[in-house]
Amino acid sequence: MAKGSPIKKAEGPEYIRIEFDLPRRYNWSTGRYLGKVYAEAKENKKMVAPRCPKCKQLWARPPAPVCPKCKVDMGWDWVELPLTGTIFQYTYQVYPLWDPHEGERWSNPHPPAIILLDNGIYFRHCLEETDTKKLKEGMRVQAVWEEDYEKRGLGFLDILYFRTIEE
Amino acid sequence: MAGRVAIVGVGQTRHTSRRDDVNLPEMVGEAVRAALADAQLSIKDIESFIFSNMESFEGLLLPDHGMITEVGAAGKPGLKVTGGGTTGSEAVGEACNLVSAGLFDITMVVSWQKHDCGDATAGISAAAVPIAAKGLVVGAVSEFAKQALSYINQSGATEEHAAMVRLKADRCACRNPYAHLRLGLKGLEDYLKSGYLVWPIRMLDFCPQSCGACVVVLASEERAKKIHKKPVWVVDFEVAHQEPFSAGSFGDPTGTETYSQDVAAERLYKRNGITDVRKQVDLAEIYEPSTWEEMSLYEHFHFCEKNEGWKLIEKGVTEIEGEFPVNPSGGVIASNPIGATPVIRIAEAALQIRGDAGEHQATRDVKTAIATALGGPNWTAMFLLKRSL
Amino acid sequence: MAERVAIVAAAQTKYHPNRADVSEEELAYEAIKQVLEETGLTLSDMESAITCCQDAYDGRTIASLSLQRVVGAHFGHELTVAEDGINAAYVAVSEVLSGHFETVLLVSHMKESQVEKSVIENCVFDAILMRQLGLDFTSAAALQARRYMDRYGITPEQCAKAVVRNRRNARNNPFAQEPMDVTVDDVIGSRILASPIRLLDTKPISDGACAMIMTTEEKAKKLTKKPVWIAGVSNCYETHYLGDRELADCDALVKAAKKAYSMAGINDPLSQIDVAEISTEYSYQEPLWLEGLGFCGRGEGGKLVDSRTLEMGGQLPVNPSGGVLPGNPNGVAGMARVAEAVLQLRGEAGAGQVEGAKVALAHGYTGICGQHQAVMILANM
Amino acid sequence: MAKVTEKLEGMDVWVYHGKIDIPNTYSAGAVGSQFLIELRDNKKIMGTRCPTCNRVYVPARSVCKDCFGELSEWVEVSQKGTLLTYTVAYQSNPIQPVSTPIVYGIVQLDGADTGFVHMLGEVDPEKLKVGTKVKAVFKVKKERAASILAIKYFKPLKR
Repeated sequence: MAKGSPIKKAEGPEYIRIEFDLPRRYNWSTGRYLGKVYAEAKENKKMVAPRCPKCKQLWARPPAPVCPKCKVDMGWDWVELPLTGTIFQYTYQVYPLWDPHEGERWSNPHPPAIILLDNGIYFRHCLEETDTKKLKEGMRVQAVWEEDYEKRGLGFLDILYFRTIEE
Repeated sequence: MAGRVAIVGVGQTRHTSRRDDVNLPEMVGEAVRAALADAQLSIKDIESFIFSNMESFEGLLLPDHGMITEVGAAGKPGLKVTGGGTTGSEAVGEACNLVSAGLFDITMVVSWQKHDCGDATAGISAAAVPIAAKGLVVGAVSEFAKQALSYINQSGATEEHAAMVRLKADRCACRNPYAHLRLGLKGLEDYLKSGYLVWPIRMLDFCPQSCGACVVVLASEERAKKIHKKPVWVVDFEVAHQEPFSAGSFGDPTGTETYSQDVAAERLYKRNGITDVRKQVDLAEIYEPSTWEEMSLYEHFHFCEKNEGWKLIEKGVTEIEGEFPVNPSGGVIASNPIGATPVIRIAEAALQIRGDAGEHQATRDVKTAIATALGGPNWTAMFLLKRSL
Repeated sequence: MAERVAIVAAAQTKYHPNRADVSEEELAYEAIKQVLEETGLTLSDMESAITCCQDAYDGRTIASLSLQRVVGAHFGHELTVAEDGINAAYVAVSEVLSGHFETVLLVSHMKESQVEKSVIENCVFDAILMRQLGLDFTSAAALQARRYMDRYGITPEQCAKAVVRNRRNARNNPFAQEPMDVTVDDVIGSRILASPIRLLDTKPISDGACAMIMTTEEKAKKLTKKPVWIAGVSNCYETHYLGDRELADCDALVKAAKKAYSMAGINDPLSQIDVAEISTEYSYQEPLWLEGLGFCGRGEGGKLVDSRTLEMGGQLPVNPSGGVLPGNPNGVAGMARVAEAVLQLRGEAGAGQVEGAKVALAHGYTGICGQHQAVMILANM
Repeated sequence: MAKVTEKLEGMDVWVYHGKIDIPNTYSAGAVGSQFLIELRDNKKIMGTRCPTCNRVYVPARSVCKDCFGELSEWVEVSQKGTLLTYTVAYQSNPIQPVSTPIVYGIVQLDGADTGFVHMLGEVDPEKLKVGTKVKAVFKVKKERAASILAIKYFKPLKR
C-alpha cells in the first residue's frame, strides 16, 4: 500500500516557525440593500426587510438584490418587521473563541438566539438574559434598541438584544 | 458525461494537529508523491492540476502559487478552486470535467489545509462580514450547536447516541494510520468527560483542526485501464448550493426548509436508478462535522427514514462490520484538514472499492460507494463511485 | 476542439476607483443583469455558476458566499476559481464540453478600493523566504522589469509607449476608468514607485465586475445571431521563488500560448490573429508578454511596441479597449479581456472596433511576475 | 476613536472600517529550519544540490523544480555574488523591515545556480547596476533570529 507519506523523524533539535501578526484592514460596504436596513435602524429605529415580488417572502438577514429561491430581481418593496416574538432556540458559548474581527478571544455574553418574530419570520440575534437557567424556548421577547442616536449606525446591532417580556 | 473518468491513484499525508517538520508546500508534496506511487506514475505523466483549499485559514493569497515546485506543477496547466467545505469535491468535479471533456487524459487534484498556520474557527467566523453579522456567528461550532438542538427536539436522539457516533468514529480512526485523532475511547464515560464548546456540542462531538493533504489522480477510460489494475470509476456527481437560511448558517433549525442534501441525493439517485440506497450502495464516506450532524445526514442522504438516523447508530448498521458502513476511515470527527476533507472522503471510498483500505477495510464487499461533502451555508456535493462500469 | 463552446453574452461594469456605493454582491449583479437581459435568460436557466474572487480581497472566508443569490446558486452548482477571471472561462469550457452543464454563468468581481493593497499582495510571497522582506506586486514587478529591460535592452521610452497607446485607446471604451492623453514624457516624468516602474507605468486602484454566459453550440445558435466561439484555451504555472525563475523570459506564457494556438490551429500568430487583448498591470509587461505570446522573438518586444503594428489600423491592434493600464481590478482583468475580445468579434466595439476581426486573443495572468498565465483564442466563425 | 461605520454622502449606504485579525504562523520545515539556523548560528548561507541535474538551490530547498527529486545534499555557498536585478522601492507598507526607500535585489551567490531574493544596503542607487558584485552583511549576533532577516542586506564589494 503506497498511499501515505513517511512519518519523518525530526532531523534537528529545532524547527523554526515564522509568525505574522498584522491585521488586514477592510472598508466593507453595505451597498444599497443592507444600507436601507442601516438607514431605517439609525433614523427610525425600525427593522425592515425586502419582499420578493414573486414569492412575497421577506428576506431579512441579510437583504439581497435577488430572491434566493425565485432567482428574480428583488425590487424595492420594503416591509417593517415586528420586533416582538418568541425564542425559537438559543445556545450559549462556553469556551471563548478567537474573534477575527476583534483580534482577540471573545465570547458574546448574550446568548445567540433564533427569534420567531410575530409575523412568522425567523430572526437571528442575541438575548439580554445572560443567565441561561432563566431562559426557555417559547419565551416572549422584545427588541431593545440602542437609544443614543450617535451610537446607532451598526445595522442589525442597533438592536442591542432581545429582552424577555411578560405579557 | 462525455468521456468516462476513473480514479487511478490516491495519496494522503497522516493528519495531525501540527507539522513542524515540513513547510506547507512540502506537506502537500508528500501526498503528491504518495498518489504517484499508488498510481505508479511519474510527475511527467500528470498533464494538469486542480488545487483546492480554503484560502483564509492559512492567511495566504493564491496559496497554490507557493507550492508549484513542491507539487511538480511548474510548466503545467492548472488552477485553484476555492469555496466552502465542499471545495475539495468541487475540485474533483472540475478535474473530472477536464478529463471527460477530452482536454486532458490525466489530471491531479491537490488538496490540503495546514491548520497550524492559523485558527480555523476564527477563519470560519470570518465567513460572516461584520457589517452584516458581527459577533453573532461564532465559527462552525455555534451553528452545529443549533443543528444539534433541533435534531434532539425533532428526532428524540439522546447524548448516548452522539456518544455512539463518536465511539464508532474513534474505533475506525484507531485502525486508520492516517487519521488525526486516534483516542482509544473506552466508552460513554470518556465521552461525558468531554467539556462543552458551545452547548450542547462537546469537544468530542466536533471535528478537529488538522494539518494534512490528499491527492487523487484521475484518468480517461482508455488510460485508466492501462494505469491501474483496479481503477475506480467516477460514475456521477452532484452539487447543490444554498444561501444561508434565515435562521441558521449550516442547517435550518426551524425544520421548515428543504435541505441541499435532500436535493442533491434525490437528483443523484434518480439519474442512477437508486431507489434503495442501503441495498444499492455498499458504503458511504460522508462529511460529518459533528456527531449530531452524522445522524441527521443519514436521513438527508436517505439511508433511513426521517428522525431515524440515531436508530442506525443504535443498531450498528453503519459500523465497519455493519450492513452499510459509514466512514470506516474515522471520518471528519477524526481528521479535518478542511480543504482536503472532501477529497479524503473520495480517496477513502476508492480504497474501500479497491479493497486496499488495510486495517479499516469494511467487512462487506464494497462495489459501489458514495462520498459526500458539506460546506458553506449547507452546501452539498456527492460522488458516486463504482468498481466496474 | 471536437465540439464547440460559445460565449453568448459578455458584460462589464464601468471600472471605477471606488465603488463603496455597492456591496460586492450588487457590483457583480450589475454585470450579471446585463448578460441576462442580453440573452433573455433568467438565473433559473443557469445550470452552473463560476465565480472568480479571492477571500483576501473580499475580506471574507468563502468569498463567493456573498454571490450565491445573484448567481442563482440556490440548489444549483457553483464553483469559485481563485485565479484571474479568464480562468473561469477555462472551467466553463470544461463544464460544457464534458456535457455536465449546458448553460454556465461566469462572473468575476473585485473591489481593490476596500483593502490595503500591498498588505494583501504580500500574502502571496513565500512566508519563510520572501514575505518578511515586505515585497508586494509592484516591487516584485520592478525586479522583473529591470531584469527584462537590462537583458534585452528594452528602454523606459518603449514601455512608456505602451502606456500612451493603451491610455489613448481607452478613450474609445465606455467602461474605461482613466482614458487619458499622455505622452512618453508624462510617463517618464511621473512619480517613481519602484524603479524602473513609475506611477503611469502601472494601473490605478480599481473596482469592477465582468460577467458572461457560455453554452453549447446548439443552444448558442438559438440564443444569439452572433455567438463567439472558443477556439483554444490553456494556462500554465511557473515556479514561485523569484530567484528560481529567469524573470527576463516568461516560459509559462510561452507554453500556455503554444497549447492554445495548437488547439486553434494557429501557427503564425501575428498573421492569423486579428486583435489581441492582453493583461498588463505594468507597462514592461506589454513587450514581455508579446514575446511570450510569440508575436515576436525573445527580446524583440521593445521594437514591436515601437512599431505601428500594435496601433489601431496596424497589423495586430493590441488592446483597442485600452487594456488594464487605464484601470481594471487585477482579479477581473483577464475576464475583461475576454469580454473585450467578444465585443470585437461581434463588431460591437464602437469607436475601438478593429474592422473585420475574425480571430481574437485574450490573455490574463495571476500572481507575482506573471506566475500563472492564461491564453484564450476566440473566433466568430 | 474613529467611528466604525460611516455613511456615504447623499445615499443610504454605509462603509464599515474593520479588520480581519488572525495571527498566522508558518513552519519552515526540516530543510528550511536548517537553512535559517545556519544563518543565525554560523552566518553560513547553505544551499541544496539536486542529485539529478546538479543545480544548487540557494536558499536551500527540498525539491528541484525541474527534476521533482528531493534535494538531500547540503552545500555551503559563497557570501559573495552577482546582482541579477534590483529595484529601489519607494512605496511603504507595514511589513517592510526597514523604512523606504528599500533597495530589493536578486543576487546569484558564487556556487549557486539560483538567485537569492533580499535587500541591498550601503548603496548609491544611482550607481547600482545589474552585474554589480555584492556580499552578504549579517545582523549582529544578538539581533540575529532564525529568519531570512538574519542577513541584514547585501552590499556592493569595494573595487
